[in-house]
Amino acid sequence: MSDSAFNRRTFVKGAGVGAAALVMGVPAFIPRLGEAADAIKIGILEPATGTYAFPGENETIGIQMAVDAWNKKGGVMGRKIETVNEDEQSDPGVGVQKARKLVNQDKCVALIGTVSSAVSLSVSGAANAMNVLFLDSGGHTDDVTGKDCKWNTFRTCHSTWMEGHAVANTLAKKYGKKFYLITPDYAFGHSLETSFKDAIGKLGGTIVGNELTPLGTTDFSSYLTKVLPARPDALVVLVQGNDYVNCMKQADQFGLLKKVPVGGPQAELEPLWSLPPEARQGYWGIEWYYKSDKCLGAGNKAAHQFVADYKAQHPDRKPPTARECFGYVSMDRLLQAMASAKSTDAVKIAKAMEGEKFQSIFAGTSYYRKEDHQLMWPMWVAQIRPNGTPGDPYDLFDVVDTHEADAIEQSVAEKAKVCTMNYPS
Amino acid sequence: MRFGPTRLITVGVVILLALAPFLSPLIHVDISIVNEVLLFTLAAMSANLLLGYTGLPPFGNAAFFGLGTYGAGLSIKYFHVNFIEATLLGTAAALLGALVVGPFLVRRRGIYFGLLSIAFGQVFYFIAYRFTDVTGGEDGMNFARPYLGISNFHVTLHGSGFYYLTLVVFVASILAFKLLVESPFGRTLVAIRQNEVRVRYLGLDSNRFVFVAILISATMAGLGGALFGMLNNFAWPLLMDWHQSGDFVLSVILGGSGTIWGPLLGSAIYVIGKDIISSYTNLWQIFIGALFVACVLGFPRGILGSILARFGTAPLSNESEEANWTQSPAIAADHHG
Amino acid sequence: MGSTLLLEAQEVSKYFGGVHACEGVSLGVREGTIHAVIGPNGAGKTTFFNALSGFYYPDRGRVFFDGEEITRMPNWRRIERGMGRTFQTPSIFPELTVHDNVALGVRSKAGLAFRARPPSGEQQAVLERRVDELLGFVNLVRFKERPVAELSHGSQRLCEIAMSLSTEPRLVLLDEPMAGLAESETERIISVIRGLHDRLGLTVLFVEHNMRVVLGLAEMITVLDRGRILAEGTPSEIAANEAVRDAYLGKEVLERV
Amino acid sequence: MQTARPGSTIALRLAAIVVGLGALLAIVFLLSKNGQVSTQLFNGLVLGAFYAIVALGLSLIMNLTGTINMAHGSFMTLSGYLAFAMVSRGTNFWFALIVAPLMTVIVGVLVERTLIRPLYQKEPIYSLLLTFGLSLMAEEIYHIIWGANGVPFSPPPSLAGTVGLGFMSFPAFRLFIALVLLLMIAAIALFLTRTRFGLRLRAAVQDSEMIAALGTNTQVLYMVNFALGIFLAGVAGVLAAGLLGLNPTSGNTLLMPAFVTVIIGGMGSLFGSIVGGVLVGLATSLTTLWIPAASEVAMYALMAIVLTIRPRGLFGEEGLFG
Repeated sequence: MSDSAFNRRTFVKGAGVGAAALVMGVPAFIPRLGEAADAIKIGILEPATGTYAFPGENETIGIQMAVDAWNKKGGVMGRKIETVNEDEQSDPGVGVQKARKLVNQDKCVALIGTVSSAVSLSVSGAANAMNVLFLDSGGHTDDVTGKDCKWNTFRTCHSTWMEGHAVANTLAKKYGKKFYLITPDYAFGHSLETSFKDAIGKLGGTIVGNELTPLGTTDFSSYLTKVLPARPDALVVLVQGNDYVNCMKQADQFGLLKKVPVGGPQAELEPLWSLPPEARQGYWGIEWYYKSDKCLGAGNKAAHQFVADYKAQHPDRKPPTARECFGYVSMDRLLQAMASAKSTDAVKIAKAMEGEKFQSIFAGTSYYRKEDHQLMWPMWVAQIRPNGTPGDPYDLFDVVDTHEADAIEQSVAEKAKVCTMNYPS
Repeated sequence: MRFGPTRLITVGVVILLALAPFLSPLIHVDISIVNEVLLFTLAAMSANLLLGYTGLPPFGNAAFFGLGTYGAGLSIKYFHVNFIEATLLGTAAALLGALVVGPFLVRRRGIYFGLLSIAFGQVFYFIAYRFTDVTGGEDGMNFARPYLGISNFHVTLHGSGFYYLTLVVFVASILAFKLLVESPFGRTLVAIRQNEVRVRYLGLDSNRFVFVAILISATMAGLGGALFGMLNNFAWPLLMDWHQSGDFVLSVILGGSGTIWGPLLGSAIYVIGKDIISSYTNLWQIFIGALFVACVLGFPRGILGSILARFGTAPLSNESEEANWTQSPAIAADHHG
Repeated sequence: MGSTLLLEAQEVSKYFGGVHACEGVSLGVREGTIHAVIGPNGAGKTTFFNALSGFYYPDRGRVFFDGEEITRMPNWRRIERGMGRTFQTPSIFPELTVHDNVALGVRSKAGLAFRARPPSGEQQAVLERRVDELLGFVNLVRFKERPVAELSHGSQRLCEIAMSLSTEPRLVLLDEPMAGLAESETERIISVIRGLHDRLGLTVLFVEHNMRVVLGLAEMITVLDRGRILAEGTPSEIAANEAVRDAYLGKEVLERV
Repeated sequence: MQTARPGSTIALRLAAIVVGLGALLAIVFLLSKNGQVSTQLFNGLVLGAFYAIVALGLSLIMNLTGTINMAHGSFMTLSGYLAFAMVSRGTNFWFALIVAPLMTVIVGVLVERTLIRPLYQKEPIYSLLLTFGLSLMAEEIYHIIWGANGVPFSPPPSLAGTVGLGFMSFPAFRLFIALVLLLMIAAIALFLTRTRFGLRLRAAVQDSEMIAALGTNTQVLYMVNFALGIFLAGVAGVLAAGLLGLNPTSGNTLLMPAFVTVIIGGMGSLFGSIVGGVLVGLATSLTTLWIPAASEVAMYALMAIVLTIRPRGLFGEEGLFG
């Protein structure tokens, strides 16, 4: 019944005993899987424990599917691709340590992964210091492709700026002009808030209230009771993960969802699935969806094939989420760039990735922008179907809008003010 | 000068540490992890001074460690100081923090000391977490590794270079620690751990000793933290969380509290063990949890403590009387009637 | 016998919740005397003692030492002023050797305990001589290097007395020094207490409920009962006091004296 | 010194709670013109009752055996998951509300007998580290069994929606929680004051040497006491799962506030846990209303203030941990 009977480290079976022996201080060299001399190694840094373990698992699966696909085609430059997994534990410090280990000890030529923005930033810095390529698959904060941008870091998932701007339009159109915000009180939340305020301001809307809630808030009642008296046209929820679950659940229990429409810049399937149906409501920005041609592209064989393959390979798991897409796209593009550069040199791969137009498992053509290394791809807005569709209880999104990247991300000129790429000479 | 087994072990350990950059790849461990062990040990030793010698459970030492990291990081980021200056400023930040919270902690004993130290630690955590504009908040803060800064010696150390620098600081700290706990002051701390009421009835203001012990402990933790910051070129709030303090305390108990080398042994097992296990299985948390359980049930005096006890040179046992877990009215008497 | 009061308690009271452990007790200890406080269990002797020695502060009343008010003076400072005390269960450092137990007090008196620098050779020699002197006084030299925890109860008590002497007090407070001791050990303690007075010229205040010991040792006796003073006087006056007989003393005890 | 306590102390304190809560409710009604403040006070009380019940369990275990149970949150989570497993297999919520905590108690007693018991004679730091280790293991085990993602667990339809209280409307489930928690607090108080076993327990908490004198089997006393503490955690765990969410780490988020509650109330005082819980709950919810940025620090600040004024907490008793 469980998602996590799945163990990423399939090669470890039985190694637990060895690890136990190691802990007792027995010096031993336990070779990692394969160790084929000419394989290209890539380090995966995802959270396998703690709050972000589920998105972490999902991104890992996406990454692995891309690797499998390339290996099936014969690898890159005739060399097999091998991955080494490390649990970054959603801890920026651990992220740095593991990054160093993957590069120095495991000789990985590139790093990929992360969910928490804090870890994305720390790994981005560590990879930069080691002159190694890093693909941020799932950390959204603007800074990764903004003021902390690095020549070696590319980001696949959308920036908070894109998220905030994508949904604003739909919310203004559907609900009105006055919004009440529930914002997670840390860097990610603040940048999402800034973006949403900017977008809604341009549309002539106003923010009638903004609650800054600490990360890990369990009781949202104090914030929620302040919403109704402010008479907003809609409640905009920016919190994520477990906080999102708590917030929506309690908004429902307070009867708020019956009185005020709700929505927000980012809703992920992972937390939605752990909500009871009555708490699933509203219009939300989404980053990818497994069941919509608007997202996948009507005639896009690759995307439909990806979904089908996923179901075939992981029959016990829930359907793929945006996290699988991030992982897949990141790894697929990295390997493609390696193949076109015909090299594992970080600078050459980076140059090959910059601005290269491609089609992948989502609709349309996109590219990693040269100026900030942000993947320029659309975002969508979906209305939630609380109970899914007949035969598929996981099918929660009814995709209603598409927002092209250029319309929702800051312009190159804007980005140039905060981000300069300094390639090693 | 006798060349007894203790001295032999000391020399052996130092040689082993000096060879670590060549040995650690053999067990698939990056030298930066060994480097981390040394800095983690400084924090564990600072916890040991309070736990093993003075008898106070320090669950807030991560805050001092983190103050060291942020102190160094912020001064590098905003004032572009060199390596030595950053180290000193980081250490000073921790000392300053201890000067602020010390007066509140100094009258507490036992569980109340532990819980109050958690509370004050969390306050520092939240400060780092909240001042997003300055500290980067939850996202943490990147900063560059500064020049070493000895006159015109403009070198930035990396890898083994940085490791050997840390090793020098570490060996110096261990020596200083040994001198401290064997000094009259250190012996008085041990006496406080065993029977504080008697210490007071020998005419000594035990709170004064405890206060100074807290300051020294914070300074050591801060030194470790400052170097740790420059090792990772990164500072983040989780460093100051009380779980981190718990890791320090575990390392002390695992190795052997009230011993000089126990914290190093405990930290090495904890940090390297966690690094290795978490590379091999996602279930590493079960192993670490089991390590806690096994340590408590199997080695209550710590690994080193058990070994020493076997050879007759018993370290300070952890099973002292309730003395310091209960707060005798005699201790708080000069402040509360 | 000196006539000045070295220690004086005025109307000292101490309450625990609703319990009046000690109520309006006054007492004066003349310099150079051996003074005893007696009373049945629960009479408030130890509470009174704790209030005198600053273990806690009295809720009411005042305490003077050598003319100076010390009612709310921290206990460690009273030691600096010249008090020393022992406890019912010997208060020692069980894991340290007899030598180290006593040495700590000697270092404290010499102002060396707070230092991070080890004492100089000369200082160390002085310290060692003083430790030997104190251990000699209580006759524990042969146990010098043994952890105190390994000693018999009586020897632990002697060690504690040596510790309380290490700070060179003028007044020694002994809380039930004979409690839990065998007959032979009691004799040792008695002779040491006599020595405190006769050889060292110290003032001694002690709590005891072994009447035979008290009557034989003390020059002045205060009897407490239910937290109040019942009687005060010389041993013969106390032995003759009807109220004391009724409240506390077993007849045979008195007859044996 | 015998500090005899009147037998009616607990009853008096209970009366004090009732009066105190009554006074608070009166304030709520007085302020009812401002619907926000009154709702907030009510929220604070419900939250406080939560902290109180968790703290009560922690406190029982801590008082008698000196065990600082860092795995308390894990037991809450376990109970929540067990209830979830039952409800998702069609069992009725009410049945699960009783049975899941009882099943958790069985696990708890096994842990107590095998792992914690050897540590009773040692310093509390050992049991603290041991239970901390257990909580790490538990988190990973829940992850393996129930997945890393939270599971949807909602109260039964009969408790969904809001109830109009005249001056405000309040979620029915929260009212239900308040009711259950009040009942449990009352039941515990009765158990401790009216049953032979409860009296012994209290006597033992005050003076561990008295147990022997009472001729009670210490080990049985410890075990039942632990079981009681875990049962409280179990019920709180099921309710929390319905109110908040249920994932491998969810119980641990309530642990720190519960510890702070125990400290504020004073270790050794069950009454203190209840008052402490209400204070922490109110402090948290009122600061979120007025100074949201300080909401996380509020309870720590409260704790620092209380400890500065009263080093043993509000109702702390001497002799137990100081």
